[in-house]
Amino acid sequence: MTSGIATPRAAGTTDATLLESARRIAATLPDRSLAIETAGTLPADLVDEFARNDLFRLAMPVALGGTGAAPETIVRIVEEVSRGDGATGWSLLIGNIGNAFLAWLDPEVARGLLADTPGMVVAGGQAPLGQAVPKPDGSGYTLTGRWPFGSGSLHAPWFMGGFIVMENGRPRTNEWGAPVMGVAHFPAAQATVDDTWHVAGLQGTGSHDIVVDGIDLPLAHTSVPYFARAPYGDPLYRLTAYNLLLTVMSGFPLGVARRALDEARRQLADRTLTGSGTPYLEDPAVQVAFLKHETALDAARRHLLGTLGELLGTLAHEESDYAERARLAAAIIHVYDVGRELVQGLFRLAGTAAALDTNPLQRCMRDLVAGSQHVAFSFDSRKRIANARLGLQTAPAFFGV
Amino acid sequence: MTSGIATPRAAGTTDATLLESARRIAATLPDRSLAIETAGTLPADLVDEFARNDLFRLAMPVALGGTGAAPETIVRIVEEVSRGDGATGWSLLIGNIGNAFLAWLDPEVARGLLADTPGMVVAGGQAPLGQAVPKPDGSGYTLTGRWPFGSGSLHAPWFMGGFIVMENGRPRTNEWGAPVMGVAHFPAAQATVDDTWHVAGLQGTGSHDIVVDGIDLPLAHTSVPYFARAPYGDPLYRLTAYNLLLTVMSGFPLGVARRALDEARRQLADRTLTGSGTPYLEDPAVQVAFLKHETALDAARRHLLGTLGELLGTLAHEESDYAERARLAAAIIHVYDVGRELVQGLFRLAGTAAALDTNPLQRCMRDLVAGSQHVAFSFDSRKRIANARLGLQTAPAFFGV
Amino acid sequence: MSVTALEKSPIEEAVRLAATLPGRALEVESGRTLPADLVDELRAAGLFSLMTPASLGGREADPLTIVRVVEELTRGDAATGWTVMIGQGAGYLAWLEPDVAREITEATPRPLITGSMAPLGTAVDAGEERIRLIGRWPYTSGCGLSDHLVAGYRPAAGPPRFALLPGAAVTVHDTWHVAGLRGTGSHDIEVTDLLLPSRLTFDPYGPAREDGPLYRLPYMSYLLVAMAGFPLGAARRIVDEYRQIVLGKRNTERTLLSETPIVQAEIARCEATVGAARAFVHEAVAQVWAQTQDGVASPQARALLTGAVQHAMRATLDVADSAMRACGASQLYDRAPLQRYFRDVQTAAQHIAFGLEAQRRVGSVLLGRDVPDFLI
Amino acid sequence: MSVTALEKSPIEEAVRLAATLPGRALEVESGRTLPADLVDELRAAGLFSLMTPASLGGREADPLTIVRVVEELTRGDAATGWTVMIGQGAGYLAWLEPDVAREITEATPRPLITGSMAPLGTAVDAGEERIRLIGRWPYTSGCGLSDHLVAGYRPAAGPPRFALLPGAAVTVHDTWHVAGLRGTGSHDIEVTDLLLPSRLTFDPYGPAREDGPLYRLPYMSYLLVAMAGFPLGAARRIVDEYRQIVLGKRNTERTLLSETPIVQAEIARCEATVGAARAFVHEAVAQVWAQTQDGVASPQARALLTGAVQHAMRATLDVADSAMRACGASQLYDRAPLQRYFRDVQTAAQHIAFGLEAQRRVGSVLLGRDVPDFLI
Repeated sequence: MTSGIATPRAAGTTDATLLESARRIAATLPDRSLAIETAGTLPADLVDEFARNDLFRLAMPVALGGTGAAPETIVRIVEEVSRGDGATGWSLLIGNIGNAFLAWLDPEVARGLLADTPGMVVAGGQAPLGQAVPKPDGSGYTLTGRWPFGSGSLHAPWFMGGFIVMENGRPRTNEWGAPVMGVAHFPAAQATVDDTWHVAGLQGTGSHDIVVDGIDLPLAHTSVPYFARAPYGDPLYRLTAYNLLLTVMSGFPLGVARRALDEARRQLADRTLTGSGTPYLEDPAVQVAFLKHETALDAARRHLLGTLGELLGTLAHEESDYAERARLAAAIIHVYDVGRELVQGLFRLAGTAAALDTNPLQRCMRDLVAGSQHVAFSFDSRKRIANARLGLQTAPAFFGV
Repeated sequence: MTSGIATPRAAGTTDATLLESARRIAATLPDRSLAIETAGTLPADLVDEFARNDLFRLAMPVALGGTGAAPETIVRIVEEVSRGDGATGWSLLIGNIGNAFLAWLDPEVARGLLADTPGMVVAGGQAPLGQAVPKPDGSGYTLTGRWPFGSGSLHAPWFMGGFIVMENGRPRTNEWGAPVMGVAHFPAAQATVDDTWHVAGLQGTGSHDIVVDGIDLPLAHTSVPYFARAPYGDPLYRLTAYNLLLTVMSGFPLGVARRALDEARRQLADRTLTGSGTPYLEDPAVQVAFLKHETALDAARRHLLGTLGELLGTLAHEESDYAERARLAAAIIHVYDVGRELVQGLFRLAGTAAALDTNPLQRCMRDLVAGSQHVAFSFDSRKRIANARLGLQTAPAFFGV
Repeated sequence: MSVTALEKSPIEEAVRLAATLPGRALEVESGRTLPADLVDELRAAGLFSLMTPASLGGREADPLTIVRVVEELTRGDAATGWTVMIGQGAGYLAWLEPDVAREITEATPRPLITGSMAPLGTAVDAGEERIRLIGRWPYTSGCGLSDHLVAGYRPAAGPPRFALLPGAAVTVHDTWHVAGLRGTGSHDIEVTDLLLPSRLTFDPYGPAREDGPLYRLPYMSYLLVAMAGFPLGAARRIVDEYRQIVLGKRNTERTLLSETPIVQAEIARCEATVGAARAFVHEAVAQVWAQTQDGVASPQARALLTGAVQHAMRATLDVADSAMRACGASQLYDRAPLQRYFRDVQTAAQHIAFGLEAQRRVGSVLLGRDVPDFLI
Repeated sequence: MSVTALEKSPIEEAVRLAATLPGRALEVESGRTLPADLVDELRAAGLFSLMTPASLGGREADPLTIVRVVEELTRGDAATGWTVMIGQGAGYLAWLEPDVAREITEATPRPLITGSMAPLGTAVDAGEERIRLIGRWPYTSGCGLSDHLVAGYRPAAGPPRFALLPGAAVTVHDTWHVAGLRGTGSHDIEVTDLLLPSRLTFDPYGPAREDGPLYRLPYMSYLLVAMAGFPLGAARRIVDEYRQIVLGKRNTERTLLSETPIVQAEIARCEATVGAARAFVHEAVAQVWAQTQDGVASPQARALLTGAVQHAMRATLDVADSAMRACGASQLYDRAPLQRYFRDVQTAAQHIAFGLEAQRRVGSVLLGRDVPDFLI
C-alpha cells in the first residue's frame, strides 16, 4: 500500500495506459472472485496494484495528483474491472469517489493530506450521520458518528463521514431552517471499523460500519460538497458532486451486466434442453431474451457515454440548468435498472446450476442487485432527478444534480 | 400528385432543406389528425406536398432521382412527421420504402418507370402472397394475389407485391427445395383496392388489401430483393433490404413516443389529483414514470442512430457479418418496444380524459401499438435476428439482416 | 312495458344472452350504444335489476351472482357488460323512502337507471321541499337508454348527495368518440336549472332504507361488487381468443403459433394470471359478503376487495398485451374481437376506480393508515 | 426413536413450529442444514410423514393440508419449508410392496426420506433379485438428515425406476455452496456399486400399492402438491417483512416509506398479487383433489395445478423484487430476513419445476396438445 506514489507521477499517465492496466488486472479477477468474496474485502495485493497503477487517482483533480483521465475513460476502467469481478469494481469506484471528495477541502489542506499519506484512499460516505459539536475556540469540532456501507474500510488510511453541526444538543440550522451539514475527513487510526458487512452481494468490498466517538475534527478537515462545485478546472469537476459520484459509479453495472452476458452465453451454449436435447442458446425464448437484454444494455451504455460527453461539452463553455444536468443522472439510473433486469433475467434462464456460488452468473446477480440498492437509485432520488428533468426544480437540492 | 418532379431535382436538395420541409409540414398535422383518421388515408394535399418537397424520394438511390439524404436524416424526417401525426408519418415511411424497392429492378427499367410516372409512390408489400404463373414464351408471368396492409393504396400510382412462382399448380422450388419467390411491380390501374382497412390504429394510412387477378407481369417488372443488395453505392444501399426497410421504419416510434411525452407533460401539468389537489406532474409516481420512459426513449434513440452510423461506416470499406448487421435490426426492434411501453404507460397515467378520440395521447397509443404489430417485430423475426446476433446464422435467411 | 315474472336465475339468463353477444359486437360498437332489442332482452331478464331491492321487483342478487352475471356478459361483449354494470343504478332506489321508490317502480317496473357519481352538480334550495339543480357530468355510460339517472351534486350545505333525475329532464351531449368501449354511449349529460323534489335526493354514503345485506355494503364496496365481473369476463374472453388464434395461425416459418415455445409459455402464464385474478376476486367478494351478514365488512376486507378488482384489471391489461404481441398484424382489424377487447380494456382501465389514488388508498388501508370510510 | 401418537393436526403443528423458525433462521443458514433438534421436532410432529400412508403410521394428509403445512413452515423459514417439502419421500413407500414398506417403518418409524428424482443412476441386474447401482445425484436437499433416500435410475432395460437407498450406503459430497436456501444442505449424493434388493425399487409412474386417493395423484401432480405451499409461504413472509419495514423506515426526506404514494401502491399491488396466487393454488389443488376422488384428475386440471404453482413462484419473485427495490440498502445484510428470502426464492425458482420446458408443457396441455402423461 505504501508503494511510493508520494510524488504524483499520475499526470504523465495516458488514458490508454490506465485502461490497459485495468484490463490486465481485470483478467486476473475471475479466478479470484470466490476468494475475494470469502475474504470479505479487497486483497492487499490488489489495493497495491491499483495504487501502483494510479487507478485510485482517476477522479481526483490533476492539481492534487489525479491522472487527468477523461471521464469516459473512468467509466470504462470501472466497467472493465467490474467485468472481471463485481466487488473489486465496486471497491475501485468507491476508492475513487472517496479520493475525489478531497477536492472539496481547501486545496492546500488536501495537498498536505496527500503528501503525508502516500497510498491515499478515502473510504466512507456523505450521508450526515455524524454529530459535530463546535469547539469553543472555533478551531473545529468534536465528532461522533457511525457510517454504514464503508466500502474499503479495511484498506483506506483516511475516512470521511457526513455530519450535522450540533448546538445545545440540537442541530444548528441555516437561514432556511435546514440543518447545517458538512463532510468530515479523519484518519482511519482515529476510528473503529465495526464488522457488520455480512451480506449476499458485494461481499468482497469490506463495507463495514465506520465509527468515531468524540474525536477532534479540525475545521480544515471539513468540507461542504453538497451544493458548490470544487474549485478545479478538470472536466469531471464541471459536474456537481452528485453527478460526479454517479459517473464514477456508472461503469459498475455495465461491467457486471456484460460479464453476465458473457457467462450466460457460454453456459447456455453448453447446456441442453432435457426434452429436445438442443442447446439452450438455440431455443427461441432464450434467444429473444438474449437479444432484448443485450440491446437494452448496449443502448443504456451508449446513452450514458453520449450524455456524459454532451454535458461535459456544454459545461466547458456555459452553465447548464437542472433539467439538462438531470439527464446524466437519469442515464446512470437507467444503466443500473437495465443491468439489474439483465442479471436477474439471465440468472433465471440458467437454471439450477446457477444456484451454486461457483457460478459467476449467480454472483453477478447478487452483486448488481446489491449495488442497485444504493440510495442513489431509491424512489426519492428518482423523484428528485425527475423534478429537475421536468423543470420543476428551482433551487439547489441536497445532493441534487 | 403530378407536381412536376419528372425531372429529378432531388439531388440538389440538402438534408437541412428536407428536414426543414418535414418540420414545416409536421407543424400543421396535429390539427388535422382527427380528419386524417376519419378520411382513412393520407389527404391528397399532403401527398402532393410530400412529393413537391421530395419527401417520397428520401430512400431511393440518387441515380434514380433520390435525394441522397443521409440515412440519419431519413430517420429524423420520419420522426418529425410522426411526431406531428402518427398515421402521416407511417404513410410517409411506407411510401419511401415502396420507392426504395425500385432499386432492385433493372436500373433502366426503374428509370423508365420513374420517367413515365411523375409522382411515383409505390405501395404494397414483399410478403409472397401472390402466385405468378410463367408464360410459355418466357416473357413474364400471369399474376394473381391479394396483399393486405397496402398503406398508401389510395394514392400510389404503382403497387408491388411478393409472389411465388407456380409450376403445374405447385410452387416451383430452387436448388435447396425452397419456393422460388420475387416481388412484382404493377400499375395501380391494373389492381383493385379492397376496402378492408377498418382498424383502431394507423387508421389514416389507407392500408387496404391490394388485389390482382390474372394480370400480365413482364419479367422486367419483377425483382428478387431478399438476399442480394441493390447495385447502388448510396450509403443506405450498403444495407440489406431488411435493414434498409427497418431503418426507414425506425423514425416512426421515435416521433410518436416523443409526441406522447409532449402531450402527457402538458396534460399532466394541467390535471390535478382529486385528493390532494396537486398537479399530476408533481406526483412522485408520475414523475418517476416520466423519468423512466423519457430516459429509455432517449437511450433507444441514441443507440439506434449510433448503431446505424457505425454499421454504415464499417460497410463503407468492408463487408460485415450477420452478427454485426443484426445489431441494427436489434436496435430498431428496441425502439419499437420502448416506444410501445412508453405510450401505453403514459396513456394509463392520463386517466379517463385520455379515452376520448380528441386526446392525442390516445391516438399515440393506438398508432404505435398498431405499428409494432408489424411482422418485423414478431417473435420469429426476433428469433431470426437473435440467431444472427449470437453467431448461429451461417447462411442468408429470407429477409434476414 | 309489461313485466313478466323472473323464472330463470340471473346467471342462466346472462349465459343465455352472452351467447348472442359476440355476433352483435360490431353492431353494438357501430351503433355506439346497445341496440334497443338487446336492452329489452336484458331488462326482461332482470339483468338491469340485479341490485334493485326485491321489495321493488328487483333481483336483489348476492354479490357473487352479480359478479358472475357481469363476467358472463362481458365475456360476450365488453360494451354490453360495462353498460349492464353501470346500469345497476336502480339499486339506489334502496336509499329512497320506500313509498317514493315504489312510485318509481310502479311507473316503470324494473327501471333502467345509470348515472354519474362525481359530485359535479350544484343545487340550491328551491323551497317547498325542492331543489334547483344545475350540472354536467361526463362519461355517463348508457345515459341514452335510461329511464332515470343518478347524479352526484353538492347541496348548498353539507356533503355531496345524489339526485335521481328523470331521463326526460336530461340533455345528452354526444361526446363519446373513443377508441374503446365505443358501444357504451358514455356521453356527457346535463341539466340546467332542473326543479326536483327533495325526496328524489339521498345520501349514498349513509344507511339505505332497505335492510337487505346488499345495502349494508359501504359505498365503495357496493360499486366494486358491480365492477368486479368486468375485468374477469374481459380477461377470460381475451385468453379464449388468444387460444383460438394461436391454434390456427402460422408464423413466417409456417409453424402454428401454438407449437412455438414462446407462445406455449405465454398461454400458460396468461391462463394462470387470469385464473388467479378470478379466484382472488371471488375470495375477496365472498369474504366481504360473509362479514356483511352480521354487520359491516371491515376496512381491511373491503380494501382487499378493491385491491382484487384492481389486480384483475392489471391482469386483464397484461393478457391483452401478451395476446396482441403474439398474434401480430392480423389482429389490427376492427373485425378481430381481440383487437376490440384490447381497446375496450385499455379504456376501461382509465376509470377512476383503477387510478393512482384509488390504488394508493388500498395500500394505505392495508398499512393500517386512516382513510375516510366512504373511500374504502 | 420412540414414536408417540400424533394428537394435533399437521396444520396446528406447523403453525406451532413455524413460530419458532424466524428466530432460528440464521442458525439454519449458517449450519447449512436443519439443526438436529428441529428435525426431531418436525419428525415427532409427523411433518415429515405428511404423505406417508396411514397404514404405515403416516399422516396421509389431504393435499390442501399438505399445502398449508409447507406454506406455514416456509413462512417461518424458507430453508425449513423446503427441506420438509423435499423430505416427504416416505410417501413413496406407498409404491413398495406392503410388507417391504412395513419392514422399513418397523425399523425406523416415520422415516425421514428425501431424494433426487432425476434418473442419474444406472443399474445392472445382479441376480438373486438384486440390482447393482451406481450414480451421483446433485441438489439432494436434506440428504444428510435422511434415513433413506429415493433416487432415480435407469435399469438395464425399460423406463427409469426409483430405488430406495439406505442412508448409510450413500456418500454425501459437500457441494451446496450457494446464495439461497443455504440451510437445505442440498448436496450431491453418490453410490458406487451398491447391491440393492429389487424389492426396494419401484416404478413411480405406475400405480401405487396403497389405494388412498393421495396415491392416485399422477407423478407430477403428487410432486406439485408438495411444492405448492413453498412459494405461498415465502411470498406471504416477504410481504409481511415489506410491510414492517415500510412502517418503520424513512426516506432521505424523513418521510415514512408507508406514507409515500409509490410504496402504498406497491403494497396494494403486492398484497393482491400474493392473495391471487394463493387463491388460485388452493382452487387448483381442490379441483385436482375433487377429480381424484373418483379416479384420476384430467390433464387440464393437472396442468392448471402446475400452472398455478409456477404462477405463484413468479408472483413471489415479483414481490421480493418490489420489496427489495423499495426498502433500500438497509436490506443488504444477512440479518435482514427480507434479504434472505430474496436469495431463497431466487434459488428456489431455479428448480426445474419452474423452468422453460415445464412452463411450456403447461401451455401445451392447455392448448390441447399431446404431452406424455407422466410429465403432466
